[in-house]
Amino acid sequence: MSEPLVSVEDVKVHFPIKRGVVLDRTIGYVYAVDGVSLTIQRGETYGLVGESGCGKSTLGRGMLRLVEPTGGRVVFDGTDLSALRGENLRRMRRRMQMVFQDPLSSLDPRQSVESILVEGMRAHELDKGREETGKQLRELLSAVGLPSTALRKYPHEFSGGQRQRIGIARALAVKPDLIIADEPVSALDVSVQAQVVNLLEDLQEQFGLTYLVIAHDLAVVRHISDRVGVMYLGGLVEEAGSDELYAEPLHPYTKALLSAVPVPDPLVEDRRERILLTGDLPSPAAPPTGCRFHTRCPWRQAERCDTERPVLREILGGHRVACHFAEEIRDGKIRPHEVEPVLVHPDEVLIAPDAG
Amino acid sequence: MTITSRKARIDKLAENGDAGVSLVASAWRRLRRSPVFLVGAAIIVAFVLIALLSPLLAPHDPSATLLLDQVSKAQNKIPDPQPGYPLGGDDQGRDFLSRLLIGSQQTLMVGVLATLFGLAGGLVLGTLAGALSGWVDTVVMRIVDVMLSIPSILLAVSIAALFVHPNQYTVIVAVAIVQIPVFARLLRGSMLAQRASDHVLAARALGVKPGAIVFRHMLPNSLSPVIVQATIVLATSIIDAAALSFLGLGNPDDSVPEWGSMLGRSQGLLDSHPELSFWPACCIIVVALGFTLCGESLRDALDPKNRR
Amino acid sequence: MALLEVRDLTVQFRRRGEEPFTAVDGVSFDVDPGQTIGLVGESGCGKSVTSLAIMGLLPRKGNQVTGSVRFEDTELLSLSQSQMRDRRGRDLGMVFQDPLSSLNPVVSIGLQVTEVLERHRGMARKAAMVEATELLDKVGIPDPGRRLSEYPHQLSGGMRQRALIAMALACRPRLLIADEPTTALDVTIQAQILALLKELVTDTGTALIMITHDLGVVAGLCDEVNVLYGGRVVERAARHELFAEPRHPYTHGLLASIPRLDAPRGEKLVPIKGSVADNIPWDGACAFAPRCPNALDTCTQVTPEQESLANRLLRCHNPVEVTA
Amino acid sequence: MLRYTVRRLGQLVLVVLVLSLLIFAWLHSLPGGPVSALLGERATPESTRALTIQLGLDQPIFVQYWKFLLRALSGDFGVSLGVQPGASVVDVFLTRFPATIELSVCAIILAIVFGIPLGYLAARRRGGWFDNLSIGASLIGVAVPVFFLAFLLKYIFAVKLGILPSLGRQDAIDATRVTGFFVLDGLLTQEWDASLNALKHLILPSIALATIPFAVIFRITRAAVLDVQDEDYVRTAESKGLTTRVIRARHVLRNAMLPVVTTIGLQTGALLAGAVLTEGVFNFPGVGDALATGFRQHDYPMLEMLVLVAAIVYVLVNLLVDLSYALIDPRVRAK
Amino acid sequence: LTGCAQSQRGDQGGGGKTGGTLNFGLEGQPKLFDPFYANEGATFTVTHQIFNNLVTFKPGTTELTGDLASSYETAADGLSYTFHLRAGVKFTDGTTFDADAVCKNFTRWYNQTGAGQSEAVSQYWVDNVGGFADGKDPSLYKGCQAKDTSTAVVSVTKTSSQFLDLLAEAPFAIQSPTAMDKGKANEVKQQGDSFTFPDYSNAPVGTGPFKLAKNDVANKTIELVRNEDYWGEKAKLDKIIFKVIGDETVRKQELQSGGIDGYNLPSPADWSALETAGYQVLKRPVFNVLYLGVGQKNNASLRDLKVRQALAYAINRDQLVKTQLPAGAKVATQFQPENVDGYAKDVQAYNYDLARAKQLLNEAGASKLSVNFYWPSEVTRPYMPNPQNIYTAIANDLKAAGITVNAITKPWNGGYLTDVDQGKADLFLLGWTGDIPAPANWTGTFFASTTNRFGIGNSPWGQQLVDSLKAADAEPDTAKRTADYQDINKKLMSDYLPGVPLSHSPPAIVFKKGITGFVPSPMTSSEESYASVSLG
Ligand SMILES: Nc1ncnc2c1ncn2[C@@H]1O[C@H](COP(=O)(O)OP(=O)(O)OP(=O)(O)O)[C@@H](O)[C@H]1O
Ligand SMILES: Nc1ncnc2c1ncn2[C@@H]1O[C@H](COP(=O)(O)OP(=O)(O)OP(=O)(O)O)[C@@H](O)[C@H]1O
Ligand SMILES: [Mg+2]
Ligand SMILES: [Mg+2]
Ligand code: NI
Repeated sequence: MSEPLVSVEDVKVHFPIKRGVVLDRTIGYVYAVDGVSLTIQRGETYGLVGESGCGKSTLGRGMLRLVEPTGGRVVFDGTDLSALRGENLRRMRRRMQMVFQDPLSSLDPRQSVESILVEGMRAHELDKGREETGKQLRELLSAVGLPSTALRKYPHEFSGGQRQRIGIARALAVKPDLIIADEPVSALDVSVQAQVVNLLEDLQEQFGLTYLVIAHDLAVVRHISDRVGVMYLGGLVEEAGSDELYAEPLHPYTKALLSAVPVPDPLVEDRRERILLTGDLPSPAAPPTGCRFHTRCPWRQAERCDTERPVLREILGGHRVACHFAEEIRDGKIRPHEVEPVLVHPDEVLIAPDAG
Repeated sequence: MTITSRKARIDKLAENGDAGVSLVASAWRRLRRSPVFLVGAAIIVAFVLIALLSPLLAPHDPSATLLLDQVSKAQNKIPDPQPGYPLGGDDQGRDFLSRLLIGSQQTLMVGVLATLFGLAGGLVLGTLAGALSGWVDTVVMRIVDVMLSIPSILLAVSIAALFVHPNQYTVIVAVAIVQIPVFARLLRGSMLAQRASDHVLAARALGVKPGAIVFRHMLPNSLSPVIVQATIVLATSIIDAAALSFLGLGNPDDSVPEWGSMLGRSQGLLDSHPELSFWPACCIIVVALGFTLCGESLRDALDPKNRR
Repeated sequence: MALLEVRDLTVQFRRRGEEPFTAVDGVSFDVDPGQTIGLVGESGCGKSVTSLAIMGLLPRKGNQVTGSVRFEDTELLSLSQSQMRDRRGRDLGMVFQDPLSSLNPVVSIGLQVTEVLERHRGMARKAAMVEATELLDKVGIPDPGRRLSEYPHQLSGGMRQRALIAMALACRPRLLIADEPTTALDVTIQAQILALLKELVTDTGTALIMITHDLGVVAGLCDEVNVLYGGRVVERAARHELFAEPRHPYTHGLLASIPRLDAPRGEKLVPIKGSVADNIPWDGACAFAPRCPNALDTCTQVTPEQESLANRLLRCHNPVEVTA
Repeated sequence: MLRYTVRRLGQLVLVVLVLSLLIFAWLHSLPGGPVSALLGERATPESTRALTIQLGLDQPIFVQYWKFLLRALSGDFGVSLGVQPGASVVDVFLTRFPATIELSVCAIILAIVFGIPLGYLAARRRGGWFDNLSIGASLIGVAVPVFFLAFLLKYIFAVKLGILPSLGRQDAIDATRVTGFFVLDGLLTQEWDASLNALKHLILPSIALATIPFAVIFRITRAAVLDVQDEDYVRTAESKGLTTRVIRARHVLRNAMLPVVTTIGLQTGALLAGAVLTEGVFNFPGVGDALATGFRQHDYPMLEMLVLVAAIVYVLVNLLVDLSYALIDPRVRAK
Repeated sequence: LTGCAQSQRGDQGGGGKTGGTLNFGLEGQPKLFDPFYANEGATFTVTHQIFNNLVTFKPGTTELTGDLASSYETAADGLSYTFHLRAGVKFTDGTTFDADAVCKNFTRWYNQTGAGQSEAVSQYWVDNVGGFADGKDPSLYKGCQAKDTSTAVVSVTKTSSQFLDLLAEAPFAIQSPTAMDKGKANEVKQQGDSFTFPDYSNAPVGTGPFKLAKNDVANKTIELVRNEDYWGEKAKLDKIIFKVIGDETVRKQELQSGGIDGYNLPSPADWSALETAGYQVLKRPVFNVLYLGVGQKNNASLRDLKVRQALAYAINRDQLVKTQLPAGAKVATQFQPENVDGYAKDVQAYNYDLARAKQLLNEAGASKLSVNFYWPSEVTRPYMPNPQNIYTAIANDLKAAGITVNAITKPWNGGYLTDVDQGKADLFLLGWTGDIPAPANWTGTFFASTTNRFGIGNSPWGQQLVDSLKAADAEPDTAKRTADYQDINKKLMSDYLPGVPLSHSPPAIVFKKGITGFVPSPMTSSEESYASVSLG
């Protein structure tokens, strides 16, 4: 352990916004991921949380080069992924897999489970003869807790939890090192959610996998992750071991997020002091200047927060935070205050000030 | 800005179909219970059977002027129904029933070939645009836009008029070309939707080769709106071909009978010999109705809204 | 006397060529003024159908509603369509799950709010506009005057939900039904909306039926919680009792399968086996039996009746023992 | 909005240029053409050759196109060869365009006036006999070739029953021409019977022309109303206890109209094409007839102009629809 | 036809009440109303009501008679013609008609310049008279001299059998010189691929029984009103409204629905139905010919007379005429009808004889003959009411004789005429409606040059035929000329056989019951007057 498997260095993914009279011009960018750096150790589970639209999925995809990062580097097991092209990249893909949120739409409706699973093996020449493959498939299915009769069926014949298992099996089929699970349980009923979470944990043990789990449900993330990164508007605002994060959130946003998660226990709920954020997530096409969070931050301080973008800095061992005043807030030197909500128009794509 | 034109409608169809494929079986189950579909399918099956078997069914050679001696322009006489000729003859003394029966072949051919050509062209262009994107996409779609900016019948008429040697194939080509941009746009729309879909992303993540992704994942899943459109095109191409004949741009040689031209040519005799127009018109209407019914019910069946 | 008395509410869907399907099966509960009642359960257990049945909003064809829904002295189920219209929006308000699709995209927010005022309070357009501005302000929409002339797509998700709530509350209904009002929203926004609802309920004394699948939401908000499974209430208790000692294996299982932020890490979750799709019809069995860890033979032979225990109602042959 | 309009107009210029080149090249590579149109069957090889040289038709095609383009830019599209030989193509177009506009407007009005209410009723009575009947009728309406229907209508109402005129735009009555729109002219000059007469002449052709747009509008309306009826916001409106009238008008119909408006635009554009099939049957002197005749007689200058104009009109109509769409749909308006 | 012929204009037609409007279905939109620049029937139908010629044909016949010239004579050498003009005639613009006016018309024709010289513009002049004053091409016309106000002498450069007849043709109608000057009648311009005409062409001034009142292009109607100052018997109708209806079926339906009172060229298929329904179908005497042209340019086998004869024997013309052609149609024995000078009675006949045809083919070593067969789509001509049906019938006959037939069909103006003119066709369907009863207008036109459609230059007799036609045309002695033409016709059928004459079909015109006074002319509508027509 503690040998990095992946390291992400200042990755940026900007989606161009195009518009034009006859030919399209780029008039601005959606700053979906805007300078994220993190490392994932071999064998650990790294959790990524944040509100909808903050760029979690895009980061995950950028890491696998499923979207082309605009900047930065992703180093996987010593190889710089951004330098890979064509066949080399394709071969590399075997080692890093993805599990998706929507279990149905991520499975090709026209393919049987068998061909879904075999496809990846074939792409990487892992299918060695009929029998061998058959055996592998059965092992795979039993690993994810599906009967071997499932092979001949089609995705729509399964329940949501079972579909998610198929998705996981597909990722496992190529014997990857890293699995990026993008909201693997969000679409599932609570009871089934637990089954899948347990399955992921079991598989990690069994195959020695490394996970990047993306979710917006803090409780789930905290439950399965060793380390958690909190994203806000394209950037990582805090990163810490899962227990530390809960015990002592340093970033105002994390604090608010944690306090907003309802807990199924009236005793806790009644006693709880909430930090209610006002307003909505700003548009990633026109992110606020300075600290991205300053428009909603109850601890915001004049000038600095509005103008200077805080970098992620290590405060305690392994606890990194991107806030100018993290220590002051922790120590109670700065008190929270009222925040006037800023209106956010969701569909309006504004031209970012720095886009020219 | 939503572009709410024919293009947009095509795109919309593409979206709908995207989600519709997954339950082909259940769509089929719904189809089988739909009376609309059954009527349509029955018509089509009957029509295809007639077309295939017509050489056996037709009592006479459709181009032989067997009853020519009963024809007289001067007295406006055409052969009446008589033993062996249940529907009588046409204005050249050819057996009308045989012409109607054999005419189904040509009509089927027009419908099927025009649709196939249109489909093939659309598939090629749409796949190119949808799979390659970038400048290929831009170029292809600009061409498609130009074609779509002329009303379809007009385009068909223009194309048909441009052939030096009009014959049955030029009609097919004219009707088919008009369909190409429709199919292309439709397919590109679905392909783009597929490209963005999670299962294609998953395949890419698995390292499946790009060709395999296009042909195994994107294309098959993009086809259902195209198939619906194809059924409807079958109907419209038959009607369009008839319209071309009517405008005098069809196959001028009627030794090979075809309903559209039979109808077009007999309009002048409508009051003295209405049956000469009536039968081909009926045939066209019924067959077009058959395809339309099938297409409509197929569209309904594949509509994700109707899925439970 | 209760504000709303639901007795034996049963909703059956009938489709041509298909078996009739009972989505809600003899649900009974009371709501008192100012009280907040929770209906929880997994997807498909009949929460929405129950609420729609109370509001008289089920599709006109293809279903059969029996039982009784008394609102004060009126039997809602026997009201005519037009009588029901007079009630809805005035006495009964409702908030739906998806704020975007629940707002008419081509009608301005202002008109969508004022139309209720015009309808039920007979206000003129001008006066209604003034009132609407206040309403929007009350639900926490900044710069409400300007919002009135805007359209739903111009608002963010949270703002839309606030607008919906404003509409539901426009005529100060005595009962508000909120059907998963926060499911489509982010946690931070969810917290805002829940706080808003709580505040409104306490301020106006409106009774609230809160429908959700999130036990956490219920834990902080409801006075009494009904747990639904397969269209029936399987357990009902005041929230402290329910969370402290869940008796029904289903409730128990739900609680055990949710990862908790405040629980120590490293503990495995205990999922309920199978999924909702595995439930069986209630007649002659317990619908939960196939998934139940406590299942006995009787569970598949006898329909469990609703029992009234000291502090709760329970529908189970073999409830979970109270620990400690 | 403006930006969008400019963009579409820019595209239109492109379309028209490409189209003009295509049409020109294609038409001019065909045999026959002006020479045989002008000389007719009396032509001799010698006279043909002479005329070809005189008209400059022996020059390379791009030279001819360039000349055509220059002339076209100055508004001169040449002289008709077959439709109305000897008359300037632009003049022919200008006398005939009002006819087609009148006809199309009538047809689309018919289609709308019947299509939308019937579609709405059918949706409300979904599955009932009225619904099934009208769906059946609309399906058949689409399957009947337009020209055949036109023929049938004329045969029944004009020839057999004699209650409506069978052809033309107006009887040869004394009518003052102001705008070229006969119905309008009658109103402007207060020659009521001229208007009435012109209207009567419009009835049959516009019914024939209206069938397909009617069927389409009907079905789209029906589908849209059905869709919208199940939308969440209609349920919201219900939950607010609004009156049925308000719900139908404000929440159901207004939303259902969005796709219908698009359809109306598309169909109006397509009417031009439909006119090619009906005008001939009714000897209606519009551009559709000119097109059909032009094709039959290879009246190249006429065709070049008409096809271009058709494309332009079609694109403009669609643009107009998009803009009107934006008027109804705030989501579009915003951008 | 030499010597003096007294005109008896306006004494036929008998009774019939005066007044009223005739609605008439015209088959095409007149291009313009200046007949000199026109070349098709629809225009002439109208202009013939507005203008008079110096001479004309007696109604219903091919016999020449005076019109604006009350009498005329031809000089003995055939090189000049003297016209004695009617006195007291005025153009409708008030200009007096006199010899000067006549000569001004001739001068105008002869002095065309620029675009006016194009064959596409002054087709009748170029085809029949030849060149213009600038002398680039030889011209038949030499000059016109106004001897006194009522005598005009027109001289020609060589004798011509058809010159007088020509002057009776619609294009050579006498128009008002003042009006032509005022309207700049000669300013024809080339514009793009075609020609435009001056304003005068829409405001013609003649001496005829009617005047042009309105040409409503937008409504496709043309209105003529009676010329109240007409020099002869005044027209009975107040007004004629020509409705332009291109489609034959549409014309018929308009008649049936009462929108028009009559129309030109009803489809032969409708004749009997129309008659049964109570309409008058007036058949014109035959004045056309339909033939199967044989092109010798491409296909060497067709240069063999035996092969061409085999074709003639193989075609069952009797059946063709009986089944496909209108009532009154006749099998053609030669390239001209009976009522044209030079008709030969005893030409070689080719009665249907399949065996003979096969035998001839064998003898010629062409038993595997394969030909391309052109037929025009989308057109009907008076001599060819339905090209497709006629093609089908003939092709079936030829196939029966063992000939391989490859059908090629093209639109009339979209390649058919061009291809046929260029000699690409082995077999083609074509015909002719005569302008005048002079044989030079018939065989003289068909075979005027060796490079024509038939490609007769490929046979040794080609030049011979051309020369003999020229000689016959230039023969001043009428009897000798007739004999010459008869001889040519015989040779054409026995020795040359450049094509197979198929049929003569009478075109018809239809009127509502009760309309009287219309006299159909063999030369069809361009020689028919509506002055005597009455609504009954
Ligand atoms: N292909 C794309 N083109 C343009 N913008 C995109 C694209 N994909 C994502 N975005 C934008 O980038 C931002 C981040 O998106 P992303 O999907 O990564 O968010 P997320 O954190 O995964 O949200 P969620 O929880 O809803 O899945 C969003 O504003 C989104 O609209
Ligand atoms: N209109 C209807 N026709 C037929 N069945 C219906 C209809 N509406 C709901 N149902 C069925 O009734 C059952 C209960 O549905 P309901 O919408 O009440 O579930 P829910 O508890 O609200 O679930 P969710 O959490 O997914 O909203 C489901 O199985 C559903 O399929
Ligand atoms: Mg995401
Ligand atoms: Mg629900
Ligand atoms: Ni816009």
